[in-house]
Amino acid sequence: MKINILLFANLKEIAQQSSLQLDVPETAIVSDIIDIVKKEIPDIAPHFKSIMIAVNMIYVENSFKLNNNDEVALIPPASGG
Amino acid sequence: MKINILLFANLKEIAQQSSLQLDVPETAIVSDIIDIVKKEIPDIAPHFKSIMIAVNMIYVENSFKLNNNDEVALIPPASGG
Amino acid sequence: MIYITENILTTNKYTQELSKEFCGSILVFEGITREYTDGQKVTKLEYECYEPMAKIMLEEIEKEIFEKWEIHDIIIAHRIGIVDIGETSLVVSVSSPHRQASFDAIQYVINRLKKDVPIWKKEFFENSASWVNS
Amino acid sequence: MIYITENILTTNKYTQELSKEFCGSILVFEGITREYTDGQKVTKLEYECYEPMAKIMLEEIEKEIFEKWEIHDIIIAHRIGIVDIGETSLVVSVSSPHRQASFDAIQYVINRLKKDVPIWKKEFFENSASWVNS
Repeated sequence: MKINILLFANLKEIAQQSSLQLDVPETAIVSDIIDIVKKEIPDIAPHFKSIMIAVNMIYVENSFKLNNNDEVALIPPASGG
Repeated sequence: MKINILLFANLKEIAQQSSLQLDVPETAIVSDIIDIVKKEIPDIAPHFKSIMIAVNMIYVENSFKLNNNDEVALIPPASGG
Repeated sequence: MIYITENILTTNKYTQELSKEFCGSILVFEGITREYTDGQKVTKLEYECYEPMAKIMLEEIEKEIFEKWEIHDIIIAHRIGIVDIGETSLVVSVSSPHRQASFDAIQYVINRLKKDVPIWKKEFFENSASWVNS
Repeated sequence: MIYITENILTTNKYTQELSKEFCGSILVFEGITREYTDGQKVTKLEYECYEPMAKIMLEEIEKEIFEKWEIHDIIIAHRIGIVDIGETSLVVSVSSPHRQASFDAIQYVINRLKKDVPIWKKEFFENSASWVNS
Protein backbone atom coordinates (compact mmCIF):
# COMPACT_ATOMS: atom_id res chain seq x y z
CA MET A 1 0.00 0.00 0.00
CA LYS A 2 1.03 3.62 -0.47
CA ILE A 3 2.00 5.84 2.45
CA ASN A 4 2.76 9.54 2.05
CA ILE A 5 5.44 10.92 4.41
CA LEU A 6 5.55 14.64 5.21
CA LEU A 7 8.74 16.38 6.37
CA PHE A 8 8.96 19.79 8.01
CA ALA A 9 11.45 22.38 9.25
CA ASN A 10 14.92 20.90 9.91
CA LEU A 11 13.83 17.47 8.64
CA LYS A 12 12.76 18.96 5.34
CA GLU A 13 16.09 20.73 5.03
CA ILE A 14 18.07 17.61 5.87
CA ALA A 15 16.08 15.50 3.41
CA GLN A 16 15.98 18.30 0.85
CA GLN A 17 12.38 17.37 0.17
CA SER A 18 9.06 18.01 1.89
CA SER A 19 7.49 14.62 1.22
CA LEU A 20 8.20 11.10 0.05
CA GLN A 21 6.01 8.23 -0.98
CA LEU A 22 6.64 4.74 0.31
CA ASP A 23 5.26 1.43 -0.86
CA VAL A 24 4.86 -0.78 2.20
CA PRO A 25 3.22 -4.11 3.13
CA GLU A 26 -0.43 -3.97 4.24
CA THR A 27 0.62 -4.94 7.75
CA ALA A 28 2.83 -1.88 8.24
CA ILE A 29 2.73 0.03 11.50
CA VAL A 30 4.29 3.41 12.30
CA SER A 31 7.57 1.95 13.57
CA ASP A 32 8.06 0.17 10.23
CA ILE A 33 7.82 3.51 8.48
CA ILE A 34 10.33 5.03 10.90
CA ASP A 35 12.78 2.21 10.11
CA ILE A 36 12.40 2.75 6.37
CA VAL A 37 12.87 6.53 6.65
CA LYS A 38 15.97 6.05 8.82
CA LYS A 39 17.47 3.86 6.10
CA GLU A 40 16.45 6.09 3.19
CA ILE A 41 17.58 9.33 4.85
CA PRO A 42 20.25 8.36 7.40
CA ASP A 43 20.85 11.99 8.47
CA ILE A 44 17.33 12.11 9.90
CA ALA A 45 17.88 9.05 12.10
CA PRO A 46 19.39 10.86 15.14
CA HIS A 47 16.38 13.22 15.22
CA PHE A 48 13.79 10.49 15.77
CA LYS A 49 14.17 10.56 19.55
CA SER A 50 12.38 13.93 19.58
CA ILE A 51 10.07 13.46 16.58
CA MET A 52 6.35 12.85 17.11
CA ILE A 53 4.30 11.04 14.50
CA ALA A 54 0.90 12.18 13.25
CA VAL A 55 -1.19 9.98 10.99
CA ASN A 56 -3.84 11.90 9.11
CA MET A 57 -3.17 14.83 11.43
CA ILE A 58 -3.61 12.95 14.70
CA TYR A 59 -0.68 12.12 17.00
CA VAL A 60 -0.26 8.33 17.28
CA GLU A 61 1.96 5.75 18.99
CA ASN A 62 4.62 3.76 17.11
CA SER A 63 2.38 0.68 17.19
CA PHE A 64 -0.37 2.41 15.19
CA LYS A 65 -1.55 0.28 12.22
CA LEU A 66 -1.45 2.13 8.90
CA ASN A 67 -3.88 2.05 6.00
CA ASN A 68 -3.50 2.69 2.31
CA ASN A 69 -2.98 6.38 1.45
CA ASP A 70 -2.35 7.40 5.05
CA GLU A 71 -0.51 10.67 5.49
CA VAL A 72 2.31 10.20 8.01
CA ALA A 73 3.80 13.46 9.24
CA LEU A 74 7.13 13.56 11.07
CA ILE A 75 6.67 16.35 13.60
CA PRO A 76 9.81 17.90 15.13
CA PRO A 77 9.38 19.60 18.54
CA ALA A 78 6.99 22.53 18.17
CA SER A 79 8.46 26.03 18.44
CA GLY A 80 5.58 28.28 17.49
CA GLY A 81 4.38 31.28 19.44
CA MET B 1 -5.89 74.05 64.64
CA LYS B 2 -7.80 73.61 61.37
CA ILE B 3 -8.45 70.20 59.84
CA ASN B 4 -10.05 69.76 56.43
CA ILE B 5 -12.25 66.65 56.07
CA LEU B 6 -12.95 65.18 52.61
CA LEU B 7 -16.02 63.03 51.90
CA PHE B 8 -16.55 60.78 48.88
CA ALA B 9 -19.12 58.56 47.21
CA ASN B 10 -21.90 57.44 49.59
CA LEU B 11 -20.45 59.52 52.44
CA LYS B 12 -20.63 62.66 50.33
CA GLU B 13 -24.24 61.88 49.44
CA ILE B 14 -25.21 61.20 53.05
CA ALA B 15 -23.51 64.38 54.27
CA GLN B 16 -24.69 66.36 51.25
CA GLN B 17 -21.28 67.98 51.15
CA SER B 18 -17.85 66.95 49.89
CA SER B 19 -15.81 68.56 52.66
CA LEU B 20 -16.03 70.14 56.07
CA GLN B 21 -13.62 72.17 58.16
CA LEU B 22 -13.11 71.42 61.83
CA ASP B 23 -11.41 73.43 64.53
CA VAL B 24 -9.76 70.98 66.91
CA PRO B 25 -7.24 71.07 69.78
CA GLU B 26 -3.56 70.82 68.86
CA THR B 27 -3.42 67.38 70.48
CA ALA B 28 -6.04 65.87 68.16
CA ILE B 29 -5.49 62.41 66.70
CA VAL B 30 -7.48 60.69 63.94
CA SER B 31 -9.91 59.00 66.33
CA ASP B 32 -10.86 62.41 67.78
CA ILE B 33 -11.81 63.54 64.28
CA ILE B 34 -13.88 60.40 63.76
CA ASP B 35 -15.76 61.10 66.99
CA ILE B 36 -16.51 64.66 65.93
CA VAL B 37 -17.70 63.62 62.46
CA LYS B 38 -19.94 60.94 63.99
CA LYS B 39 -21.57 63.60 66.14
CA GLU B 40 -21.86 66.22 63.40
CA ILE B 41 -23.20 63.79 60.76
CA PRO B 42 -24.84 60.93 62.69
CA ASP B 43 -25.92 59.15 59.48
CA ILE B 44 -22.28 58.52 58.62
CA ALA B 45 -21.53 56.84 61.98
CA PRO B 46 -22.55 53.26 60.99
CA HIS B 47 -20.22 53.42 57.97
CA PHE B 48 -17.04 53.98 59.99
CA LYS B 49 -16.43 50.27 60.49
CA SER B 50 -15.47 50.02 56.79
CA ILE B 51 -13.97 53.49 56.29
CA MET B 52 -10.19 53.91 55.98
CA ILE B 53 -8.56 57.20 56.89
CA ALA B 54 -5.95 58.94 54.77
CA VAL B 55 -4.10 61.98 56.06
CA ASN B 56 -2.51 64.07 53.32
CA MET B 57 -3.15 61.13 50.95
CA ILE B 58 -1.48 58.43 53.04
CA TYR B 59 -3.45 55.73 54.87
CA VAL B 60 -2.97 56.05 58.65
CA GLU B 61 -4.04 54.39 61.91
CA ASN B 62 -6.60 55.95 64.26
CA SER B 63 -3.81 56.93 66.66
CA PHE B 64 -2.13 59.15 64.05
CA LYS B 65 -1.34 62.63 65.44
CA LEU B 66 -2.71 65.45 63.29
CA ASN B 67 -1.16 68.80 62.39
CA ASN B 68 -2.63 72.14 61.45
CA ASN B 69 -4.14 72.19 57.93
CA ASP B 70 -4.00 68.42 57.53
CA GLU B 71 -6.33 66.97 54.90
CA VAL B 72 -8.21 64.02 56.39
CA ALA B 73 -9.99 61.90 53.77
CA LEU B 74 -12.67 59.39 54.77
CA ILE B 75 -12.19 56.57 52.27
CA PRO B 76 -15.07 54.11 51.78
CA PRO B 77 -14.14 50.65 50.45
CA ALA B 78 -12.63 50.98 46.99
CA SER B 79 -14.71 49.77 44.05
CA GLY B 80 -12.74 50.91 41.03
CA GLY B 81 -11.77 48.75 38.07
CA MET C 1 2.26 55.98 32.89
CA ILE C 2 -0.97 56.70 34.79
CA TYR C 3 -4.11 58.24 33.31
CA ILE C 4 -7.27 59.16 35.19
CA THR C 5 -9.63 60.68 32.69
CA GLU C 6 -13.26 61.44 31.88
CA ASN C 7 -12.59 60.65 28.20
CA ILE C 8 -13.50 57.41 26.46
CA LEU C 9 -10.70 54.83 26.79
CA THR C 10 -9.44 52.96 23.75
CA THR C 11 -7.00 50.08 24.07
CA ASN C 12 -5.53 51.05 20.72
CA LYS C 13 -4.21 54.34 22.13
CA TYR C 14 -2.73 52.71 25.22
CA THR C 15 -1.17 49.89 23.20
CA GLN C 16 0.43 52.30 20.73
CA GLU C 17 1.80 54.54 23.47
CA LEU C 18 3.47 51.64 25.22
CA SER C 19 7.24 51.52 24.75
CA LYS C 20 8.03 48.12 23.22
CA GLU C 21 11.75 48.07 22.44
CA PHE C 22 13.26 44.58 22.82
CA CYS C 23 9.96 43.23 24.15
CA GLY C 24 8.65 39.77 23.35
CA SER C 25 5.26 40.24 24.96
CA ILE C 26 2.52 42.82 25.07
CA LEU C 27 -0.54 42.16 27.18
CA VAL C 28 -3.53 44.50 27.29
CA PHE C 29 -6.42 44.20 29.72
CA GLU C 30 -9.67 46.06 29.19
CA GLY C 31 -12.36 46.18 31.87
CA ILE C 32 -15.80 46.88 30.45
CA THR C 33 -18.99 47.91 32.22
CA ARG C 34 -21.48 45.06 32.19
CA GLU C 35 -25.19 45.23 31.66
CA TYR C 36 -26.14 43.06 34.64
CA THR C 37 -25.04 42.89 38.28
CA ASP C 38 -26.42 39.83 40.07
CA GLY C 39 -29.25 39.69 37.55
CA GLN C 40 -30.20 43.35 37.95
CA LYS C 41 -30.10 45.45 34.81
CA VAL C 42 -27.59 48.29 35.08
CA THR C 43 -28.39 51.41 33.05
CA LYS C 44 -25.08 53.26 33.54
CA LEU C 45 -22.20 53.64 35.97
CA GLU C 46 -20.46 56.53 37.58
CA TYR C 47 -16.91 56.46 38.90
CA GLU C 48 -15.78 58.95 41.50
CA CYS C 49 -12.19 59.37 42.52
CA TYR C 50 -10.00 61.09 45.11
CA GLU C 51 -7.82 61.99 42.21
CA PRO C 52 -4.52 63.22 43.68
CA MET C 53 -4.37 60.28 46.10
CA ALA C 54 -5.44 57.75 43.42
CA LYS C 55 -2.63 59.03 41.18
CA ILE C 56 -0.06 58.73 43.95
CA MET C 57 -1.21 55.20 44.80
CA LEU C 58 -1.23 54.06 41.18
CA GLU C 59 2.27 55.49 40.75
CA GLU C 60 3.36 53.50 43.81
CA ILE C 61 1.80 50.34 42.40
CA GLU C 62 3.58 51.05 39.11
CA LYS C 63 6.89 51.37 40.97
CA GLU C 64 6.28 48.09 42.81
CA ILE C 65 5.54 46.38 39.49
CA PHE C 66 8.92 47.44 38.12
CA GLU C 67 10.60 46.13 41.28
CA LYS C 68 8.76 42.80 41.34
CA TRP C 69 8.82 41.82 37.66
CA GLU C 70 11.04 42.31 34.64
CA ILE C 71 8.75 44.53 32.62
CA HIS C 72 9.64 47.21 30.12
CA ASP C 73 6.69 49.59 30.29
CA ILE C 74 3.22 49.82 31.84
CA ILE C 75 0.19 52.03 31.28
CA ILE C 76 -2.75 52.17 33.69
CA ALA C 77 -5.76 54.20 32.53
CA HIS C 78 -8.95 54.53 34.59
CA ARG C 79 -12.00 56.34 33.40
CA ILE C 80 -14.05 58.42 35.83
CA GLY C 81 -17.43 60.18 35.60
CA ILE C 82 -20.38 58.61 33.80
CA VAL C 83 -19.52 55.41 31.93
CA ASP C 84 -22.18 53.84 29.75
CA ILE C 85 -22.80 50.11 29.48
CA GLY C 86 -20.29 48.42 27.16
CA GLU C 87 -17.75 51.20 27.57
CA THR C 88 -14.28 50.68 28.96
CA SER C 89 -13.59 51.70 32.56
CA LEU C 90 -10.02 50.41 32.88
CA VAL C 91 -7.09 49.66 30.58
CA VAL C 92 -3.85 48.12 31.81
CA SER C 93 -1.16 47.41 29.23
CA VAL C 94 2.29 45.97 29.82
CA SER C 95 5.28 45.25 27.61
CA SER C 96 7.90 42.81 28.85
CA PRO C 97 10.76 40.69 27.50
CA HIS C 98 8.98 37.48 28.58
CA ARG C 99 5.26 36.91 28.79
CA GLN C 100 4.86 35.56 32.33
CA ALA C 101 5.86 38.91 33.84
CA SER C 102 3.11 40.71 31.94
CA PHE C 103 0.39 38.30 33.14
CA ASP C 104 1.57 38.54 36.74
CA ALA C 105 1.97 42.31 36.63
CA ILE C 106 -1.47 43.07 35.18
CA GLN C 107 -3.24 40.79 37.64
CA TYR C 108 -1.34 42.43 40.50
CA VAL C 109 -2.32 45.91 39.30
CA ILE C 110 -6.01 45.01 39.05
CA ASN C 111 -6.10 43.34 42.47
CA ARG C 112 -4.34 46.25 44.16
CA LEU C 113 -6.43 48.82 42.33
CA LYS C 114 -9.73 47.20 43.34
CA LYS C 115 -8.62 46.91 46.96
CA ASP C 116 -6.66 50.05 47.80
CA VAL C 117 -7.03 52.86 45.27
CA PRO C 118 -9.63 55.52 46.21
CA ILE C 119 -11.97 55.10 43.25
CA TRP C 120 -15.64 54.30 43.75
CA LYS C 121 -18.27 52.92 41.41
CA LYS C 122 -21.95 53.78 41.54
CA GLU C 123 -24.34 51.49 39.73
CA PHE C 124 -27.55 52.96 38.34
CA PHE C 125 -30.46 50.53 38.01
CA GLU C 126 -33.82 51.28 36.50
CA ASN C 127 -35.35 52.54 39.75
CA SER C 128 -32.40 52.95 42.07
CA ALA C 129 -28.69 53.56 42.36
CA SER C 130 -26.05 52.48 44.83
CA TRP C 131 -22.34 52.75 45.54
CA VAL C 132 -20.65 49.37 45.24
CA ASN C 133 -19.14 47.95 48.50
CA SER C 134 -20.81 50.64 50.62
CA MET D 1 -11.74 31.85 15.55
CA ILE D 2 -8.38 30.62 14.25
CA TYR D 3 -6.14 32.45 11.78
CA ILE D 4 -2.91 31.17 10.31
CA THR D 5 -1.66 33.82 7.95
CA GLU D 6 1.36 35.25 6.16
CA ASN D 7 -0.03 38.76 6.63
CA ILE D 8 1.10 41.21 9.28
CA LEU D 9 -0.86 40.75 12.52
CA THR D 10 -2.44 43.72 14.28
CA THR D 11 -4.02 43.40 17.71
CA ASN D 12 -6.46 46.11 16.74
CA LYS D 13 -8.07 43.87 14.10
CA TYR D 14 -8.31 40.89 16.43
CA THR D 15 -9.66 43.00 19.29
CA GLN D 16 -12.34 44.56 17.09
CA GLU D 17 -13.41 41.22 15.65
CA LEU D 18 -13.89 39.71 19.07
CA SER D 19 -17.52 39.36 20.10
CA LYS D 20 -17.91 41.27 23.37
CA GLU D 21 -21.58 41.21 24.29
CA PHE D 22 -22.17 41.13 28.06
CA CYS D 23 -18.43 40.84 28.69
CA GLY D 24 -16.63 42.51 31.55
CA SER D 25 -13.13 41.66 30.41
CA ILE D 26 -11.09 41.68 27.24
CA LEU D 27 -7.52 40.46 27.34
CA VAL D 28 -5.21 40.59 24.34
CA PHE D 29 -1.78 38.97 24.19
CA GLU D 30 0.72 39.85 21.48
CA GLY D 31 3.91 37.84 20.99
CA ILE D 32 6.63 39.84 19.27
CA THR D 33 9.86 38.65 17.67
CA ARG D 34 12.83 39.75 19.75
CA GLU D 35 16.15 41.06 18.56
CA TYR D 36 18.29 38.79 20.74
CA THR D 37 18.22 35.10 21.65
CA ASP D 38 20.66 34.23 24.44
CA GLY D 39 22.73 37.28 23.52
CA GLN D 40 22.88 36.43 19.81
CA LYS D 41 21.51 39.05 17.44
CA VAL D 42 18.58 37.73 15.42
CA THR D 43 18.12 39.29 11.99
CA LYS D 44 14.73 37.76 11.13
CA LEU D 45 12.55 34.73 11.80
CA GLU D 46 10.70 32.27 9.67
CA TYR D 47 7.71 30.25 10.83
CA GLU D 48 6.76 27.05 9.06
CA CYS D 49 3.56 25.21 9.72
CA TYR D 50 1.78 21.92 8.98
CA GLU D 51 -1.22 24.07 8.34
CA PRO D 52 -4.21 21.71 8.19
CA MET D 53 -3.08 19.91 11.34
CA ALA D 54 -2.19 23.14 13.14
CA LYS D 55 -5.69 24.45 12.39
CA ILE D 56 -7.33 21.29 13.70
CA MET D 57 -5.23 21.36 16.87
CA LEU D 58 -5.89 25.04 17.50
CA GLU D 59 -9.61 24.42 17.01
CA GLU D 60 -9.40 21.61 19.56
CA ILE D 61 -7.59 23.87 22.01
CA GLU D 62 -10.27 26.51 21.39
CA LYS D 63 -12.97 23.93 22.17
CA GLU D 64 -11.19 22.91 25.38
CA ILE D 65 -10.98 26.54 26.41
CA PHE D 66 -14.75 26.93 26.12
CA GLU D 67 -15.21 23.77 28.20
CA LYS D 68 -12.72 24.73 30.90
CA TRP D 69 -13.51 28.41 31.41
CA GLU D 70 -16.48 30.72 31.14
CA ILE D 71 -15.35 32.76 28.18
CA HIS D 72 -17.44 34.45 25.52
CA ASP D 73 -15.15 34.52 22.49
CA ILE D 74 -11.54 33.76 21.57
CA ILE D 75 -9.34 34.56 18.59
CA ILE D 76 -5.98 32.89 17.99
CA ALA D 77 -3.90 34.29 15.12
CA HIS D 78 -0.45 32.96 14.23
CA ARG D 79 1.71 34.45 11.55
CA ILE D 80 3.81 32.20 9.33
CA GLY D 81 6.52 32.83 6.74
CA ILE D 82 9.18 35.49 7.25
CA VAL D 83 8.60 37.68 10.31
CA ASP D 84 10.89 40.65 10.85
CA ILE D 85 12.23 41.72 14.24
CA GLY D 86 9.66 43.70 16.21
CA GLU D 87 6.75 42.23 14.27
CA THR D 88 3.97 40.23 15.84
CA SER D 89 4.02 36.45 15.48
CA LEU D 90 1.04 35.59 17.69
CA VAL D 91 -2.14 37.28 18.87
CA VAL D 92 -4.52 35.66 21.35
CA SER D 93 -7.56 37.67 22.42
CA VAL D 94 -10.34 36.61 24.76
CA SER D 95 -13.57 38.19 25.95
CA SER D 96 -15.16 36.86 29.12
CA PRO D 97 -17.73 37.93 31.74
CA HIS D 98 -15.06 37.87 34.48
CA ARG D 99 -11.38 38.60 34.08
CA GLN D 100 -9.79 35.54 35.70
CA ALA D 101 -11.08 33.27 32.94
CA SER D 102 -9.38 35.35 30.26
CA PHE D 103 -5.99 35.26 32.02
CA ASP D 104 -6.21 31.49 32.54
CA ALA D 105 -7.45 30.82 29.00
CA ILE D 106 -4.77 32.83 27.21
CA GLN D 107 -1.96 31.28 29.23
CA TYR D 108 -3.36 27.83 28.52
CA VAL D 109 -3.52 28.56 24.77
CA ILE D 110 0.07 29.77 24.64
CA ASN D 111 1.42 26.82 26.65
CA ARG D 112 -0.45 24.28 24.53
CA LEU D 113 0.47 26.02 21.30
CA LYS D 114 4.19 26.07 22.11
CA LYS D 115 4.15 22.42 23.12
CA ASP D 116 1.82 20.62 20.72
CA VAL D 117 0.88 22.61 17.63
CA PRO D 118 2.96 21.80 14.53
CA ILE D 119 4.49 25.23 13.95
CA TRP D 120 8.25 25.70 13.84
CA LYS D 121 10.44 28.76 14.19
CA LYS D 122 13.73 29.30 12.41
CA GLU D 123 16.03 31.98 13.77
CA PHE D 124 18.34 33.76 11.36
CA PHE D 125 21.53 35.15 12.89
CA GLU D 126 24.15 37.22 11.11
CA ASN D 127 26.13 34.21 9.89
CA SER D 128 23.88 31.25 10.56
CA ALA D 129 20.32 30.04 10.97
CA SER D 130 18.71 27.29 12.99
CA TRP D 131 15.34 25.76 13.79
CA VAL D 132 14.45 26.28 17.43
CA ASN D 133 14.18 23.09 19.57
CA SER D 134 15.68 20.93 16.82
